[in-house]
Amino acid sequence: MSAATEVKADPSVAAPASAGTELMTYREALRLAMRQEMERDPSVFVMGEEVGVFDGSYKVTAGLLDEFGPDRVRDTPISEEGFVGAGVGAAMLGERPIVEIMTLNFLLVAMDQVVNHAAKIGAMFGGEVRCPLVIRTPNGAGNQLTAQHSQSFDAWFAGTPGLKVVSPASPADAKGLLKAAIRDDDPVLVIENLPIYKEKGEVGVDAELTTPIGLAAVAREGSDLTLVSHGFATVRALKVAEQLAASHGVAVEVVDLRSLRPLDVETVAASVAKTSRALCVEEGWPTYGVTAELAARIQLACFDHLDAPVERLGMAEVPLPYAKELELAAMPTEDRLAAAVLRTLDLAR
Amino acid sequence: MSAATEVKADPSVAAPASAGTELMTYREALRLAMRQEMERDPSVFVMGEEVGVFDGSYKVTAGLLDEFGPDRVRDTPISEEGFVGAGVGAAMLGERPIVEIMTLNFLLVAMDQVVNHAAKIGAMFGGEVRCPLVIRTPNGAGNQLTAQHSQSFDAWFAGTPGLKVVSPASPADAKGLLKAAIRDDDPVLVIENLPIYKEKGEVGVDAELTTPIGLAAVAREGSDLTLVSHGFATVRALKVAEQLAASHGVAVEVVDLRSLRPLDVETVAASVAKTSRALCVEEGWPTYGVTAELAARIQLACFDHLDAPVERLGMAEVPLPYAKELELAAMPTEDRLAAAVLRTLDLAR
Amino acid sequence: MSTTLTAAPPTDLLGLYGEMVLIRRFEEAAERQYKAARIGGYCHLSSGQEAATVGTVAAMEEEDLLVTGYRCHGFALARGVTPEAVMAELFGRRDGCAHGRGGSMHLLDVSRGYYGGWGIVGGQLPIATGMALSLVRRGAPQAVLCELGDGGVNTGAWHESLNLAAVWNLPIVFLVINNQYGMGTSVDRASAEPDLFKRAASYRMAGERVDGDDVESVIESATRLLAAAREERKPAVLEAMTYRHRGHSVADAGLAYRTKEEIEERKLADPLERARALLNKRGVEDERIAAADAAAEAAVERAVAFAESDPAPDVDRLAAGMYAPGSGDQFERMALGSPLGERELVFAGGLGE
Amino acid sequence: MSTTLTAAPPTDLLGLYGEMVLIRRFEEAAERQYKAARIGGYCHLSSGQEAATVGTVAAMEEEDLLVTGYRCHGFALARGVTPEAVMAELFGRRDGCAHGRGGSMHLLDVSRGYYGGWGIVGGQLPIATGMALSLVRRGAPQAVLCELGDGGVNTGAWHESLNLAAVWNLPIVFLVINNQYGMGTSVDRASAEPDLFKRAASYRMAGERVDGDDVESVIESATRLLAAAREERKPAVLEAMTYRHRGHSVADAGLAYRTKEEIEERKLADPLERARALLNKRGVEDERIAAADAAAEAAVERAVAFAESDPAPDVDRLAAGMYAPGSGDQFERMALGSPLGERELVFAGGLGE
Ligand SMILES: Cc1ncc(C[n+]2csc(CCOP(=O)(O)OP(=O)(O)O)c2C)c(N)n1
Ligand SMILES: Cc1ncc(C[n+]2csc(CCOP(=O)(O)OP(=O)(O)O)c2C)c(N)n1
Ligand SMILES: [Mg+2]
Ligand SMILES: [Mg+2]
Repeated sequence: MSAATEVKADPSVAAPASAGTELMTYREALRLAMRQEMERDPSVFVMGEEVGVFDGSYKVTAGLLDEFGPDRVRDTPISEEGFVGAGVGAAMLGERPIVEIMTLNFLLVAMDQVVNHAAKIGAMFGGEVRCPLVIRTPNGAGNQLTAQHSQSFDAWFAGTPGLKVVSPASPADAKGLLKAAIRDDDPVLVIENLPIYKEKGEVGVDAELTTPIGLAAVAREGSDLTLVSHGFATVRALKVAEQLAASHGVAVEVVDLRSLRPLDVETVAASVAKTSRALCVEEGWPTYGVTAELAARIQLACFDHLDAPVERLGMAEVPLPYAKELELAAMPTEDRLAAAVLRTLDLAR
Repeated sequence: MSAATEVKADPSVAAPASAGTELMTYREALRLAMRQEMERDPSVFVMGEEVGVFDGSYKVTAGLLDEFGPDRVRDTPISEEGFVGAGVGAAMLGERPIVEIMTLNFLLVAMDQVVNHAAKIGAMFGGEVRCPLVIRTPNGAGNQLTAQHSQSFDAWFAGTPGLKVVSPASPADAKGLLKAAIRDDDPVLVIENLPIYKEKGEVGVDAELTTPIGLAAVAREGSDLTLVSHGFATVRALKVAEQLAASHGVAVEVVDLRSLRPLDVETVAASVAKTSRALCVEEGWPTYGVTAELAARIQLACFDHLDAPVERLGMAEVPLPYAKELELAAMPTEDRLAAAVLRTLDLAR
Repeated sequence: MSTTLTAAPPTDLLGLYGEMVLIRRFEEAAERQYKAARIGGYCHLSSGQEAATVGTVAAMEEEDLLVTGYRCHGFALARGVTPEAVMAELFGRRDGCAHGRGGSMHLLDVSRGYYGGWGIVGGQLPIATGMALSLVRRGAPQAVLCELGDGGVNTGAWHESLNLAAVWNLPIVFLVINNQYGMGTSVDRASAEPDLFKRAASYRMAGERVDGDDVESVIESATRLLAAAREERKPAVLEAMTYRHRGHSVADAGLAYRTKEEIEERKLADPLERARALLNKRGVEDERIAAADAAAEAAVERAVAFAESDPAPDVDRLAAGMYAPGSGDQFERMALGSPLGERELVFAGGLGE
Repeated sequence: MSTTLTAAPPTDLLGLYGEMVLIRRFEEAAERQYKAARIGGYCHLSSGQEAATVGTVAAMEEEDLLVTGYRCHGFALARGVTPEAVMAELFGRRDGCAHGRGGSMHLLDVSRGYYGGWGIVGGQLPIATGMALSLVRRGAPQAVLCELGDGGVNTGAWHESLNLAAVWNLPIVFLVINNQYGMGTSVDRASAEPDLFKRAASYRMAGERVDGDDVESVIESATRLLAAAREERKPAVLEAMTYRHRGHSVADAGLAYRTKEEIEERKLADPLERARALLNKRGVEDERIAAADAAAEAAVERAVAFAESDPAPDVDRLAAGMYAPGSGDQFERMALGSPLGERELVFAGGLGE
């Protein structure tokens, strides 16, 4: 395949994994995706605070500066509105910038460029110009980062027509979805997560292997209840499902959304139609969050199948406090999630 | 009552309307609220673009500059992040700034000050300091303002713990909720709407008459279906309810939320328990929007009462196009709303 | 409509005058059509700013890129977008330069390197800066001209964009159209440094001010700064001093914050009058000037006629353009359980086709 | 803990030295405790920046207000917050100055006019500007000292805040602690104008640079600028040149972007050493210096002991502080149908009590 045709390759079609798989961390999988796409397509470049000399504040871009040089791995001043917008402008000329935002919290200062510029270009200009921009950033809490640094605004971006939003939960999808995002001709926000970077998994290393945008995955099969989640919540969900299988003999099905916009309601509904119970969980605040949309969709799509109302779990609705005890109490930990599953199954004593 | 005690007056308790009512527009009701509060409390002042010399870009503050002078009606440069943050700082010292944002769309450039600063102060600083800030701004579409100027991000702010969000639908509540917001000791976002400014209604002019934050209103009684809405969508809902009573003899109950955070789920659930059918409507995009949370709450609170799934209606999920035909097609007009009601009642042919 | 490249813009004074008078007549027609309710939304006219508009665009090379704010009718016309395509856009019609989806504030013509037409004050600055970055990355010998207003210099986006442009040595000229007011706020009430061009110094960037009502001075300055941007990758700020004859938008009478006297006095510097006087001084016959006036009249009339007869966009294609071709498959599985109307309007409305 | 007012800060060199050495010892202890996992989150130390910190705060009057970024242990201590209250906050304990809810980045003490302790680069600038506006509105003869780092001068918030402060003549001094780096990015890679104080000119504002490792020069400059702010409502920028001895945070070794040699060389300008040398030169006996060292040691040990024995915040009060007293009633009707756990954790967790 020539680079030219590869650039046009439809990202929603996963090529077969010819080159086999390797065990690697989520962080390494993201790096592999960037390296492969930068090798494949000269219009791909990385831009953000500390992505170069510092090797990335969470080391996702480590080594890329040495490999690709400062023009393609560009350190920026602390000017999120400026360099996110610069990514938009470069993308409008056909480049494929990957803008790293240190954490999702800092996207608030660049919100206008993402929501009122990048997302508007295709429709507002009558399809005359596109914006193939990728923004990568971790959400989530933990590690006592406190109120200003522990947030997940996933639903806000997923609620913005003109954007696409993905949130990989495994190293394989971290690589596959980031590659799909880079090849996509629209602005895509890739929501990562701080605690998830160190998670390990098998990753198909084939350079053409991507994860389709808009397709959820049944990450674990089960018949008693459907746990719907994305990102790090899926990691928790899978652990809890195993625990409860052992401790209570319940069979929990886990649907990993992978994409938030487009949202694969069909896979979610098919699972709930089978289990007739649903619990939706997210790392962020559930009220007006991702799980609100999930509950709204499920109750409509599965009205005749539900044995119980759709339940939700997320971060307690407070600005996350610093003290470890308070932070733990507020987060959707495995303990809280397990209790929520049992409660949704009416098994809680 | 001395100014001092009045300042402490609990905003969630509505004083009796002794001074009677007057017919006025929504715009005039907002102005009356500001004038009364500025007369009552010297710490109240207005700040924003064009609020003074220009009389307000939508004339809400017209005349206040002449009445209160440039220190209390302060024109600002085009620096939303700067002057919203200035409002936060002044509020932390005990002032009660009313910051006008020309339209909600422009709050995107000040998002960080609202979400990651104003909303965090109470909790993050252990309750040592408060932020009695009011931000007033209109949302909504119509008038062909196009993609960048026709949005409603209501759910994003309502989903932020630490903020309070109200959205009056009538002149009486415009006055009552704005006054309650000004007297409230927490940051309150008052979401107005462009087409609603000219709506007329009776307003209790008593200076102590406020509308409690966190209390929805049954704006119209009915037994067949509950329409849940806020802001301008409530104006549409009431018109449609009358039309359908006449045309189809259906009795639609309209619940006007008035507050989005706190959200009065009890009033909504009580109504749906009675009508057993619910349609939630909003001016903005419904997916991941306010109506998502409403559907999630209703299906949980009213699981055994619902005869049909909760339905939703909002702006078609596209960046709003300029052409009148396209804009009308995309908006939750009375025609679309009426059709949605009939469909939810299974009366649509 | 917007696919053929324009002939290089005229540089002779009569030609420039012709462009300026075309813009003036166009804006007058736009105001009439707005009042006749054929144009909606916000409609910002540039009457009085023609020399700054025509002069800076005349200094651009064909391959250079243009980015502007929302007061953009004049820039689109100066860059060679046909009056038909612009008026049709204002009417919200199919053959408008944004196919009726953008309207007055969001004109563009990619074939002429004009990338919009943006409505958020300051929002176009980071985007234009990124375009300049892209030019450098691809080794293209071009520059970007990015227009903003005097009110825009107080946005955070201004500061971040100019710093990026300077720290990365990008080929971009930030054109500040200083028409004295941002809506009703005069420059001195908004900017602690009212000599706006001096703010370039904060980025060790060249900054200069030019009489924006003298088209030839504007061309001289803009040509020099654009050349430095192209050839030496030196970004710059050009502040063009001019005046907005009409209100902020057609909805604003423009009198609450300035006096009739001020307006009348400033109109003495009307760039059209000055160009006409200069043409006379140089012995250009009144006939030729009158011919240019007539040509402008006629072009605007043709544009209005075209816009009137141009069909409206197809409502069944509401979602067209929002996502790139191929995205339809990605969204297929999202339709289930969606809010009322989404299937008909959006999923069946050309989404990602 | 944080309710009594501090005695006016010392202005004699030995007293200033005592404050600086207290901060150094405190930061060393914080690093040890962080590595012992008693402190979590981001922990930014100010070792090396003591003179800039102590000198500027010493120039403040008791009624002046202080606002800082997240590298704030030193500022809190210099402003008189007790080491106990600061260390307890770092430990996340009940009697911390933010009751364990803010941690290292969000220290404050309203009784001492210290309004935090903010974590978003640039985010504290508009807030401090609003405080200065409030002082003017109330006719209070005070000024605000607002600290930020060299990296913060490239945020939009810097530009908007300085312009507002200047166009409204607000009593505020923006203190730029220039420690040469924003994380791993040196000033010249981030700022097109690396002489950061010169950017004040864009707002017709006074700007000056001072040797931030010479506590007496810092006091001289800060005193002058704060007086001008208080008495003439003249805002200003003060750039204090210093160096961060440790990494960006305790998690950063601080070597990826600078050499050991550079660090060693810069440590020759260690403000503590310089103060000690000056004290000797002025004939202050080593015993008295040693006594100050010992006092600092002891104070930090007491602080750690206090923090260790201080109880953790009450988990049953998770929502305390989020909303003002009285808000509980407003939220009562929201509990119905909430996500799992909200009733127990939030609605019953002290919400608005
Ligand atoms: C961020 C933002 N805030 C406010 C507005 C509303 N607004 C539109 S134009 C304008 C004035 C801009 O003045 P100036 O930059 O001088 O440009 P001019 O209108 O004079 O061409 C304002 C405040 C906006 N579009 N964007
Ligand atoms: C808006 C924003 N972007 C990024 C960050 C992450 N961050 C925290 S500190 C820092 C460097 C700041 O450097 P400087 O202003 O020089 O202060 P210093 O750390 O040297 O004291 C960055 C990028 C942030 N907190 N806020
Ligand atoms: Mg202007
Ligand atoms: Mg620094």
